Amino acid sequence: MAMKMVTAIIRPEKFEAVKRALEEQGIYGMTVSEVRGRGEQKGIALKYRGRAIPVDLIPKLRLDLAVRSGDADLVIRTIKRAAWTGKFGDGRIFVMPVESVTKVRTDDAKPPER
Amino acid sequence: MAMKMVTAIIRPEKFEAVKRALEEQGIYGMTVSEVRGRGEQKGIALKYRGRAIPVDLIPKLRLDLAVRSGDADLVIRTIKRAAWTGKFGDGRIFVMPVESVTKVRTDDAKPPER
Amino acid sequence: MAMKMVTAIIRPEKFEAVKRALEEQGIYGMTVSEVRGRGEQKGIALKYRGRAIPVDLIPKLRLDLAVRSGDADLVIRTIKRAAWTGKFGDGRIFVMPVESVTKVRTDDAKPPER
Amino acid sequence: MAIDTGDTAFILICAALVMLMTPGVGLFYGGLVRRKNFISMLALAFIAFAVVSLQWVLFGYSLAFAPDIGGFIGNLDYALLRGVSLEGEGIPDMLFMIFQLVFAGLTLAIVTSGVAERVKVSSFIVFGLLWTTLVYDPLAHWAWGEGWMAQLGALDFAGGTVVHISSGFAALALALVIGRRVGFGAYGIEPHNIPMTLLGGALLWFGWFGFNAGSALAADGLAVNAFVVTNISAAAGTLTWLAASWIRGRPGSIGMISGGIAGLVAITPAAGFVDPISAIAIGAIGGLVCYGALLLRVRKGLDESLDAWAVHGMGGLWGAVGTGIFAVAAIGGIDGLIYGNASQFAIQIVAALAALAYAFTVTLILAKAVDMTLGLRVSEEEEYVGLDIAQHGESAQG
Amino acid sequence: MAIDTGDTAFILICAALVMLMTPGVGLFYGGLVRRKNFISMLALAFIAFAVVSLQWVLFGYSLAFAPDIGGFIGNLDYALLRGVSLEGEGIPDMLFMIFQLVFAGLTLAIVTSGVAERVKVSSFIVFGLLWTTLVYDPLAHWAWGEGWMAQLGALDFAGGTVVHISSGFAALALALVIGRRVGFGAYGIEPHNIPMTLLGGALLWFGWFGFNAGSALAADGLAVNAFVVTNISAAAGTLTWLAASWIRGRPGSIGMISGGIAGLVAITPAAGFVDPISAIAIGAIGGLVCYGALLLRVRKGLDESLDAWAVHGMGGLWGAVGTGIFAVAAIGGIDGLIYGNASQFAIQIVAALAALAYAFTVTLILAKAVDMTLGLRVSEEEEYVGLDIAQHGESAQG
Amino acid sequence: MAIDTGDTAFILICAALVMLMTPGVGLFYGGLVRRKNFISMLALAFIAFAVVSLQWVLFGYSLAFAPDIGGFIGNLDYALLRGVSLEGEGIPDMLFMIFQLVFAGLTLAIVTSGVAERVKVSSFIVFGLLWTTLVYDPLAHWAWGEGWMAQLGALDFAGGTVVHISSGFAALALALVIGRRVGFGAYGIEPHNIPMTLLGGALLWFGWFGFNAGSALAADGLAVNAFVVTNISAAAGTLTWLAASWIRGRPGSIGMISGGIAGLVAITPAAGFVDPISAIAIGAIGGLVCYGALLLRVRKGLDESLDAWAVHGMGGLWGAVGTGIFAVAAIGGIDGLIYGNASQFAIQIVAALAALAYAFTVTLILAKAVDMTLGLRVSEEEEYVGLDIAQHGESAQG
Ligand SMILES: Nc1ncnc2c1ncn2[C@@H]1O[C@H](COP(=O)(O)OP(=O)(O)O)[C@@H](O)[C@H]1O
Ligand SMILES: Nc1ncnc2c1ncn2[C@@H]1O[C@H](COP(=O)(O)OP(=O)(O)O)[C@@H](O)[C@H]1O
Ligand SMILES: Nc1ncnc2c1ncn2[C@@H]1O[C@H](COP(=O)(O)OP(=O)(O)O)[C@@H](O)[C@H]1O
Repeated sequence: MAMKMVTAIIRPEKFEAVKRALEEQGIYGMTVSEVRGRGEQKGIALKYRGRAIPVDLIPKLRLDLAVRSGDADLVIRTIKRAAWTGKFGDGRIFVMPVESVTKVRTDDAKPPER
Repeated sequence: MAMKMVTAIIRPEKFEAVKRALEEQGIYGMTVSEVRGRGEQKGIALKYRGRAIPVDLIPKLRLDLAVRSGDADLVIRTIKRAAWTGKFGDGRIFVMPVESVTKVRTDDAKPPER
Repeated sequence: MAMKMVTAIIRPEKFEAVKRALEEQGIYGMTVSEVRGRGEQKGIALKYRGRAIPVDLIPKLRLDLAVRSGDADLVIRTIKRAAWTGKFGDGRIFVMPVESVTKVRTDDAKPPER
Repeated sequence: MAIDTGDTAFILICAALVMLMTPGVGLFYGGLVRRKNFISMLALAFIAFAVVSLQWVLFGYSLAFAPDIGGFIGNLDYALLRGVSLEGEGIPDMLFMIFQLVFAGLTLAIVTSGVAERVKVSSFIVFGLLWTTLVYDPLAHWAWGEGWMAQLGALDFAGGTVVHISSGFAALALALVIGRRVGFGAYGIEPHNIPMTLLGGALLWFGWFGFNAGSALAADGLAVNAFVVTNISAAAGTLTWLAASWIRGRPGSIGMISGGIAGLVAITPAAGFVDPISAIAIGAIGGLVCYGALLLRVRKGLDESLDAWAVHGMGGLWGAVGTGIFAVAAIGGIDGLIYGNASQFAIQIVAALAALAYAFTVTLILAKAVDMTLGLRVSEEEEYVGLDIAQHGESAQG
Repeated sequence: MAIDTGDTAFILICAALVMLMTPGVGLFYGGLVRRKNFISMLALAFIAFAVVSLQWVLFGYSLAFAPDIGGFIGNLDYALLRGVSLEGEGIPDMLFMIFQLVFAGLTLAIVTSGVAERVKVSSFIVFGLLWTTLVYDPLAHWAWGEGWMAQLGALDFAGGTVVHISSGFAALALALVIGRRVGFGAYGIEPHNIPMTLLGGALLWFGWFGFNAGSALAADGLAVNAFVVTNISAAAGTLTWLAASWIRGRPGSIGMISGGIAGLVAITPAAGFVDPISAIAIGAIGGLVCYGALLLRVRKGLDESLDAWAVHGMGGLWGAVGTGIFAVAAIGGIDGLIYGNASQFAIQIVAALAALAYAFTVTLILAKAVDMTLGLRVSEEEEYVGLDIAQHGESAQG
Repeated sequence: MAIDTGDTAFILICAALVMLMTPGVGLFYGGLVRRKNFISMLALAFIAFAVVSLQWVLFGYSLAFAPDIGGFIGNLDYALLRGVSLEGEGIPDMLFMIFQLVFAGLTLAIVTSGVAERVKVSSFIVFGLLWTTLVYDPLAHWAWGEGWMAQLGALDFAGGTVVHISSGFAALALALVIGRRVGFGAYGIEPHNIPMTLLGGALLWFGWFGFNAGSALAADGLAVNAFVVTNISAAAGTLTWLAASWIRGRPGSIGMISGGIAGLVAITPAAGFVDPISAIAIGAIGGLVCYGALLLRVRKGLDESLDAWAVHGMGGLWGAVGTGIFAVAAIGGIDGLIYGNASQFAIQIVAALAALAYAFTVTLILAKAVDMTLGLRVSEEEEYVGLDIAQHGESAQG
């Protein structure tokens, strides 16, 4: 079964909404990490005494979801809808190829033979 | 030399065992990060006053190992064996293609030309 | 537009230099995470009472940059130059294929239709 | 009467304990906000304390405790601490001054709840100076100086009205003026570091012994009573809030510690007037009242972000009323409602409501004034980036 | 004799210091567990303190300190603090009550070591109430009330037996009943936040001055002696454990601080009876004894997870014995073995072993009883998820 | 005169407060280094305290406070605390001993700034023992024992010279001997946990009340004065450093708290000699002096990593001078420059410079000696890995 890795960088405050939206689509498995990031626009430029100071790194959540290739578009659309606020910093979604996915726990609950 | 990126999500308590097992196979290089995750089963459902409350995010370690393509299977098997407990949450191993790996430190200990 | 994911593991102290060097090349977007890692050499062996104790995991920063395919080499070279110290632990740069990049915020500032 | 070394030793240490409550508030609040505003909450607490420390020495103490002008405010006789002596009765006058100073600093730190994650530091400093001068100092004068509340016979042992009603309702007014955080209601804005909140809460509980027992201004039986009822009320509040939140779901630690703080707030005005068994009631009800207030605030969509209103404002209000109910002459010389003294009960309500109205109204005006001149709030970009970077150029992580 | 303001000031502040030790234990333990149980350890400490605070006021203090029934327990004369006066000799009786309260709360917090990362909060509350009532209160009565140990002449200055032997061996009994954590032995279960453990240790060391010196119940030479030997013993324990662990590998900071705690525990019963030079010996040996006990526990595969047994239980045992060895009449009026008084040595051993046996046995029974009725342990799913989420619905990170 | 319970209560608690400053320094420094050296900074503070605790009891106290030998050092009459009594005038002699002990421990902890992130623990222990014996003990004798400074009439109320000049300039000397951290100047070496630094700073501010007010050795008006001016100076330093850094950019919280520490350091020698209004000047100037020193250090490329020199050394120097300027007879019996007593001003400068020269020179020699024999610095590999793993085998994260 062909899989894709969908990696979404979202704002932390939108995590619950994104998660719920994905659940509604039947997507459960995911790995989440705390990251910091900035977008193409050089981050945000804060005005400070006239000068503009670029601000680089803003806390974000990174979601990695391994999904069936056929689901990738649905997942992207779902995240996009749920993570959207229309303000700077809404995030990015990357799709990367996955060659294999292995579950550590064998389903018959016996240790893998050596 | 063709390389693969093996990304394993394991339980933190199994890290030492996995690392040792990999060392025995001659695999040393790795990058580790603290993540949280849930599996396909919607995480674990805790029973709470009759209702089942899904629990989403459980602390995990993420291991990223860039390995020679030929070693990928060995690495997967090794991790699988060492990370296994047979209980929920044993983890997942993903393999993704890598196009190039560059070492920052040049071997002759001179700075890279500008 | 074809994209690549450039993932660099660098020493935290070199982050500012790397970022500045990338900015000079017009590269702004990136996602940063705190990781720990060791290189192929089994990490560093500390001498301790005659015995050599391998030290595994040293704090690093991981930079993920989605860049145009044509820019990948420039980005790698730029990081390499800026992150270099010539000492152990200077880091690694991986390049991986990216199939698509989606911006969450639609440019016309309207929410994506459902 | 000369200085008593035991009393002096006690109040000196109590002053130190109360000082520690200010960074305690910073930690408590800092754990509750998003990571990008952690330093901001800590820095606001320190800045509040430093600014008030100087204001108090220059003229604040005088406004509160110098001879009365019209029942409303003190004159400037003690400005620059002129005439504040190192001698005194029981404890040096100067020790009373510094003991009161640490209260004033703490109170402004509590107020930061209402502007968390969105206030401009510079405007907060200006607002803080005005607020301490125009709200805190008069209230302290009313209750503890020669002001009208004291003349009326209103009881406020350690600051239920002066410190908690005032800061809680000021935070509410501030929150109304500054407006909700971006995304409030739409996003989930979650506490980023609950253990720090618990540590802050521990420092508060610890320091509160100095706050309440020290308000006896002597190391005597009254101080012991205040100490004992403080702990009892805190324990009772901890357990009732915990229980109430348990009924609605799981017993969270934020509710637990908030209940403890609620119990501490509620007993504050009463600590020198009620006995240990009444303290159980005051604390237990305090936990429930404040939890209810929090639920109400959330339902109303009010972004008084860190619940100074629910816990300090409403807890202080309950405490003032509770003092009027449970006071017993055997402890503090005055009976309350359940011992047949309904007039004390009425006085308590009048004083509490007056303080509430005054603090809320004047804060509203001050906040509006600062907002219209300097701007109270950072830009939306800065709020998104977080105050740590935007206001302080620093980052709590990395 | 009337109340002395100096003594009263001292014991008031000491009570506050000891109170701070309870969240100190929570931080100490919280840093040692996995991240997913950090809040749980802190919350257990607060809950222990709150529950015991009310129990003590309602009837616990009376069981421990009211007039004796058969050398075993106090009667209910002081229930609801009836007759506990704000007057007293040197310090008010009510101050003695609250000073004892903070000890009782702390003791239950120490016990949580034995059930770390796997206990149900609700069952812990029930267990804690029973334990304080049936184990702690009798032991306090035996040693400090009018119980048989006091009649026998056993020495326990500040709680080596009542607090540390009891909590340490109770933790052991609990650990045996509740069973090992899933994966113990097979997995590596590592401390997730050592700096928090060190901060908790710092608060413990700080609070211990109140614990030991305050046990003089006066600000006198005896208190000074207790303060001095406490610090010396802590320093000696710090250095011997550090050195011993250094010989076996690298000098870790957990060993360092555990050595400090071991030294503090060991000197606790002795603090009013030994001189500074003996304190070096007591602390130094204390560090080694507890380190040895820890190694033994690990070798035996016992999951008394955070080593309350090794440090408090065994350290307390050594301290009781050490008091019998090093006591000197010049300090506390009684000589020990090295000054020729072998009978005191024997008494110390008898009392310590009796306390040990009582605490261990009754805890075993109570733990079994709670386990069979309510279930002491969370489900395996909950343990995997972590108690922060499973029991409290919260998360320490993020 | 017999023991006064109030004075004794006060100094006992002050000693506990000062003890807490040592882990406070550990947290303060630990937040400023990179994550991989967090445990190391905390452990160095604890180890410094433990080692000095024993040294002090064995012979350090005697060197500092036993009868004088040539104005330079005390003899060994009080070694092993022989003859240090539990009786005394006002407070027991033994209490004076332990109050001085916690100062000595803290001072060595401050010194660790100069070797942060690169020192070998074993060598630090040896160095620390030598340093306390050969630098701290003589200085304490000079200023507070019967040494030449005391004979000269130099004023150092609470340790501006003995504690802060000595530790600050020792840190500078150490930094020169051990050399810069790898990458200093080339890399960005950023604080990894500013909230911990702020918490450490809060504990320092809190403990400093014990440090300065306790140095009155009595709970009297002088103690109150010291307490009050301490807080004022800290607040003033906080605000001037904040303002100065604001002018140059954004008002960072590290600058804010450093300003507070600078104010605390500057008032330390003066606390028993100046009045509240002078304290504003001392603190305000202190904040600016230390901020300037820090900028100078950075410009010179000096890696005295955590700025003990800039804050403690230069702040202490300014404080010693400031005492000579602002001292007023009404407080401490002696006038300074602005009250027409230029000779006191001169004495202050002589004493401060002598202490500075002595501490710097002897530290340089000791550091060189330890470096040439044992090696002061870890290998480059260990420095890269971080001292937490390399020296302690532990990790602050995970
Ligand atoms: N080219 C990129 N490579 C990697 N990560 C990126 C890139 N561009 C954006 N990101 C990530 O997405 C986040 C949000 O980006 P974006 O929405 O573009 O921010 P903004 O609206 O502020 O420009 C960034 O904080 C960063 O983590
Ligand atoms: N589809 C997925 N995409 C990304 N990560 C996943 C996915 N499925 C599982 N994971 C990761 O693997 C971890 C373990 O998954 P798994 O063993 O399936 O857990 P469980 O047994 O509880 O279902 C999860 O916590 C998550 O981090
Ligand atoms: N094969 C690999 N797979 C994944 N990460 C690696 C690999 N090799 C190195 N790294 C990452 O790069 C970092 C630096 O590696 P390197 O410079 O080789 O370290 P060193 O010089 O100590 O060998 C490591 O800490 C690790 O995070």
